[in-house]
Amino acid sequence: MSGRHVALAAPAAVALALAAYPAVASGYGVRATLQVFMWIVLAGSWNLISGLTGYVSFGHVAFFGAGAYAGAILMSKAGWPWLAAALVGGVAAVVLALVIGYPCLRLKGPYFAIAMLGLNEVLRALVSYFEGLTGGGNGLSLPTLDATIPIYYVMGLTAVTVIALTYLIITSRFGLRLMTIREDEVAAEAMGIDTARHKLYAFLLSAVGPGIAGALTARDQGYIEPISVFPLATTITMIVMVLFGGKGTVWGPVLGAVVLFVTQEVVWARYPYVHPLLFGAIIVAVVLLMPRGVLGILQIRYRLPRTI
Amino acid sequence: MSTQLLTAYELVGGYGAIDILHGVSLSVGVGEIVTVIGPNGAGKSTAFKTIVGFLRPKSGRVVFSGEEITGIRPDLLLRRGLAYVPQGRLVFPQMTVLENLEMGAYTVAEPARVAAALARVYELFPVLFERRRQKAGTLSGGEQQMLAIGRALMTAPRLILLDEPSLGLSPKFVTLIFDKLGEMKRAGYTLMLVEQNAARALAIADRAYALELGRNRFEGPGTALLADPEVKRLYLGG
Amino acid sequence: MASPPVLEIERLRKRFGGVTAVDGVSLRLEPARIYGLIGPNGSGKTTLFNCITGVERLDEGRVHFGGERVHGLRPWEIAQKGIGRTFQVIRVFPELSALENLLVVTRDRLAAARERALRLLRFVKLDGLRDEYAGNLSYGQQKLLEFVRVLMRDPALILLDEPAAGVNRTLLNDLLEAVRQLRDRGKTILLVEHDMKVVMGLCETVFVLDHGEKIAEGAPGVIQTDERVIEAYFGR
Amino acid sequence: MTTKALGALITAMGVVAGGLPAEAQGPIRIGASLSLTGTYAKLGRNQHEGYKLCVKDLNTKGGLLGRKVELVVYDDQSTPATAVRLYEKLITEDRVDGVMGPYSSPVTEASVNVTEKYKKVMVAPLAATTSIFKRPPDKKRSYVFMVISPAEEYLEGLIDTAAKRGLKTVAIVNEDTLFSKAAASGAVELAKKRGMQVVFQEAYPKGNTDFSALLTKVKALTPDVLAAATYFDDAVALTRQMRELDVNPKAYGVTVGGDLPEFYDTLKTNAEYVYGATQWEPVLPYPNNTEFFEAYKKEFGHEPSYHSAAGYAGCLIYAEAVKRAGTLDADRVREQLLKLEMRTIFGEYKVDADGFQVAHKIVTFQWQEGRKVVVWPDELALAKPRFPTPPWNQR
Amino acid sequence: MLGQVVISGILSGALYAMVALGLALIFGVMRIINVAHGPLLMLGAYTTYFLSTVLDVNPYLTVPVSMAVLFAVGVVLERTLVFRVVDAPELSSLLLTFGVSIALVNLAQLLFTSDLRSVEYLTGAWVVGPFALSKTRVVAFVFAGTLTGLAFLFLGWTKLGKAIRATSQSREVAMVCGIDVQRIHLVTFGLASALAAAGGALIAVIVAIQPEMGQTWTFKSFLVIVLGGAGNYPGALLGGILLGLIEQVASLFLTTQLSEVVAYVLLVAILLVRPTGLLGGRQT
Repeated sequence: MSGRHVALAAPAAVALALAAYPAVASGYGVRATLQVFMWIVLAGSWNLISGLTGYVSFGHVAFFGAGAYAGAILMSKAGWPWLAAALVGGVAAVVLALVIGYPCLRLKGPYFAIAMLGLNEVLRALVSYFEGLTGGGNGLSLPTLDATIPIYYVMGLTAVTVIALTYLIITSRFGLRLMTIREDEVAAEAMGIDTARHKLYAFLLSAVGPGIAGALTARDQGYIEPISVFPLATTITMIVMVLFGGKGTVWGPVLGAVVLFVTQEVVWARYPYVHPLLFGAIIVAVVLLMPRGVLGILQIRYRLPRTI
Repeated sequence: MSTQLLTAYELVGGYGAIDILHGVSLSVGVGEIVTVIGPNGAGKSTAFKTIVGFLRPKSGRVVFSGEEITGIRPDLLLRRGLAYVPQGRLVFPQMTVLENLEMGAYTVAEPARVAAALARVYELFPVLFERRRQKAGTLSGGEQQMLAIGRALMTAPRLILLDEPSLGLSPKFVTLIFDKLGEMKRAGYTLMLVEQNAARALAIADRAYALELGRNRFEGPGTALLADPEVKRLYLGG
Repeated sequence: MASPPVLEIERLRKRFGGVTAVDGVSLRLEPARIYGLIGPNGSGKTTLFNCITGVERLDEGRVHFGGERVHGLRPWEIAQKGIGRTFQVIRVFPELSALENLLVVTRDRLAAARERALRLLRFVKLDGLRDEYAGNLSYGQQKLLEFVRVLMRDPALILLDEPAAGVNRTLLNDLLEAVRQLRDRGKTILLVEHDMKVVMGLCETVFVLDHGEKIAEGAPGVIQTDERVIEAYFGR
Repeated sequence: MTTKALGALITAMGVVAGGLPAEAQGPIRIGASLSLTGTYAKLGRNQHEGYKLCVKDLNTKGGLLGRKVELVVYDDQSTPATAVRLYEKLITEDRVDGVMGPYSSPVTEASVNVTEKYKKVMVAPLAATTSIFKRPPDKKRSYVFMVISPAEEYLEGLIDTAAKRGLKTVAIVNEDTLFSKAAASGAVELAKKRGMQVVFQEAYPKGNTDFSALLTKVKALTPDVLAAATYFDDAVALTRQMRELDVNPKAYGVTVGGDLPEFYDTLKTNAEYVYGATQWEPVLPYPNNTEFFEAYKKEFGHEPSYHSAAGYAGCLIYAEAVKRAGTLDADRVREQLLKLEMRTIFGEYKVDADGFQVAHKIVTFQWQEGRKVVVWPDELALAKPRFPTPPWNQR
Repeated sequence: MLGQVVISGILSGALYAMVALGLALIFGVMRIINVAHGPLLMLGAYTTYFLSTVLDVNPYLTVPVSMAVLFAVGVVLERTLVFRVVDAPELSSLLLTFGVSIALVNLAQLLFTSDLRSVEYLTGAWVVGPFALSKTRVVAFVFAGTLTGLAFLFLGWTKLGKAIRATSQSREVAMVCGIDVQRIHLVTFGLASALAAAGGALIAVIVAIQPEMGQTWTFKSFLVIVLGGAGNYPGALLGGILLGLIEQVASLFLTTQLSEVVAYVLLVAILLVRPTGLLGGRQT
């Protein structure tokens, strides 16, 4: 079973290298890698709901923003340590998912997508409005950047957890049941699968990661405002990452996050005036040329297991 | 049979990878009513959809008035004079009866020809004239079926393929529809229909085909098939 | 005394817009028997299936399963109570493997479920294709897969919508034999089927629907000669 | 003796060490992240041009510390998160010799965390929010320096002008962002101090262009003064819709945006009588101001805004501090910046111990016959305000 | 005050209705939510801006030109990209049109810069009793009403218009009627883009324009068609007026910040009670 050894050894080696990286890296290196971790968390989480059940969440950044604000409020107003606040950020996102998941997951197709898009806009408006708590448009300032490296590890751990969770789900019957919703929701119900509950579970799981990542990012950037934590572009970016890598796979979101982030970072530096144009072109190209994503295509062509 | 208007040779095909037709041949001559019968799953509707270009056959050919038309799109076939009335009383429910009929004449450019066609259809189906301003979705099943047929007549086609015109209609309307098909024949239309109500369909047919499991099984004058107990056995076995 | 019915439908009615698809149908299914449900196209057979399994909400009437009211429940609740079904148009999960298609529908322990699934796949000779995506199987194979998927849950009542369509003869015979075995093990089967040879050879009681109404009920031989049935099929 | 000799030797080595690498290092590289795309793109690009002109001027005069100056600029898309990463990149990857501030208060608020962490001096020419500089004792910032007057003062001229003419009631509206909120709260304080009554205050979301309902409420209260803490788009939309809904305060002023030439280009005569606040005007009697104006126009083909001027001046202020410190060392430059008093094309520069601007004067102008005429404060005023603003139907 | 905001609501509602009708047409006929609808509106606005300022044409005369130009742009977009995602899962069409949308906005920024532009024409208001009627908004209302009316006349009385409605009701029957469905898709996309362009042209005269102005219009248009019932074209009229009123009234009684929240909550509530919108429509 050397294949399995490689499959375990390679990620372990990468993980070790990443764990040792802050010792040698520049501040930017750490921060950029931290961003990659964040994107893995976001893309991986979107994959859990949309990649597996086919319910397209077009406003997933709402959970990121909710976590960011929940965490930031605890840190700045109640003086909580950031780690605890980040965990509560995850919890807050789950609570939000519970509240809106129940009505919204009954909507189908584009209606669900747009309802989620609207949710994001609404959260931004609400956060701006309740300024006593959130600082409104003033935003919230948090302690300065003294914890980038610990946050690097926690974000990395969150990313690993999301990947591991995806692996566990995809290899479990719970994951298969989620996929039946994507494949044929009517048949799934007729086979005795409680699709409403499964969708909700997937939705809740997909909210945790972004919630934690939001709170960690808030802490690490030291300042958040409504506009900067609820951008539609972030949702689109995570979707494109998953699509590029291969939706419904374990490593697709990781691949997408790494490739797209690096591409963006490089393009950003070189062509500041046209990068949105390029991003638009990338989206169109991914949709038209490789809707299954890199790993999806390889999976079909070489009959690879779903756990790639 | 050189006067054939349409001939389908040995059609093989179906939906995607699944073959329903395993070699079906049909033909219809000018002025005829030809009926295709057979139990469910015999491939009657599939044969029609293949002829009018909704499905592409894996093998076999379709010739319409001397020209090969295999695999040509339905809207282009209509321009050549081949009309098709799909199964299930399909109309545009939110449009009025008149608008539905006008859509039937979509390929006809000259207003005079449209007006003439409209007059013919109203003459054949007076109820459509009465209800011309009504939304098609509010018609009864039988009226919707008449509308679907009337719509196909709007181009003055040389051949009309009707898929299960009596499907799901109450007995009163079944009688009415078959009466109308008879009238259409007398008015000079060439018809080919798939029917489940074999007795009625065979009674008005000049010639008939019985299919079973995607193959031709019986063929002959309508009345001959009607009298043949073997044909009946196709349906209920035993 | 007759044993209590497995399924009892009373005056079930279902309308779509102005069309009454099922019009006051009552059926009573006894345990361990094979029933056929036949009728011309559009006579309401599939709608009746959908009403029993909760896919469609019925407008009037009631459905009791094992003495318990099931109408108004969600489809998955009805399925969990022990009614399994197949679909007229195949509805396997195309991007799940054959084995996964079976595993996914049960909550038994994984080892037990796996063993059962493999046994069922062997039974329909699909064990060699267990890791193939269901969508890549042939039509007949998908049909068989859908059939054994129903069996995974071990339901007391099995509704089969055109099980024979598109299945080759040898497999069909196996399939029919399997249905008989299920009956012998106490299962009740209700099948919609157009292949009359299958219906007549397999079913003990046949219900005939026409225009949403039940027009006949009885043993196959009787049904075959029933004037109303012949008329419904062949016309008048 | 020996100690003295040793000291001299060390000093000499220091000079050599300080001098030699300088020549080997090539140009001084100054990094900045700017909003070249996104919501602040227009203003960020003006600031960028200010930086560019400053660097050009420095280089024509022989550079800085005898070295050429080079600008390294990235686009943060107007988002704080990206700016944070880009400053980290500038400092740790590109290893720039110094940094300049980004555009806007929110982006500065986020970016300053990075520059503080690496102890880099950042002159932030376009951050006007007090809370960036004035911090609780345990969260002090040491290396960030303010150039423009704080947001709270933007509406002072309008309020003061109105109060002097006996106006009593004020309605205040603001965009719901860091800077505008500060400007609005400053206006509230000033109005109260001057004994005026704030009859209405409401925020609207960023990007809003429909003010019908908001203005309907304002109209119903018939305030004497309408003070709007705006950016550009909303300033234009608000003004147009005031006319459309026939809202007629006796004085109406906006903050940012009202000073751009486009404000008048867009609104034409509807911009007449509108008060605006600006940190800078080409006509103000500051040294070399006219030359700057002309050079800028020649270089970039359009007139500078105060963002251009602030960028230009901020860069000069930083250069001056470096020159006086004789080194790029952050702590020594910081010392110079703290004690520096300078008069640039942009006006006065002087900060308190927090790096908070205390000398620069904001001016209030009024659009009069297509021109911005400075009307406040009196010492810089070029004309009297046209008061009161006539109702729309009498113009 | 209520009277004034009701007037404002109806005035802007007509514009919403017209723009949303375009989105509704595409959704009805092609089953695609065109996220690039707003950016197309933006292009229409720029067309009018340049024609009226550079060539000094009366801005209202440029409306038909903007519509024609954007009709062509829409046709090109459909023929090159959009037709590839008809019948694809919604994720594909949402993302594809989103990609197009980003590209259009950025292209506009490069070509036109992100400067705010506006067409100054017919400013001011007609004051009627206690109410002020913005001249540009009234004209926009009249234009939007007329163009929407023309669109409905086109859909109701011309052969091509009827074919569009027919295709949105049943693609299969449309094909049976000899309607070239591909061509209908093309015309629909062009027409929808033209309606968006008309909206953009009128907005250019009311408020100032900039490349990013379109996004909110996409979302608003979607709200409108869901409120009215997706696939139900007269529903867009009702939905537009309703959205205009909701926004204005919510801004009056709450604040402008919360008007969007109210509209969204209403949207979800309506979808849950009536998944096909207020006037009903086709389900997906």
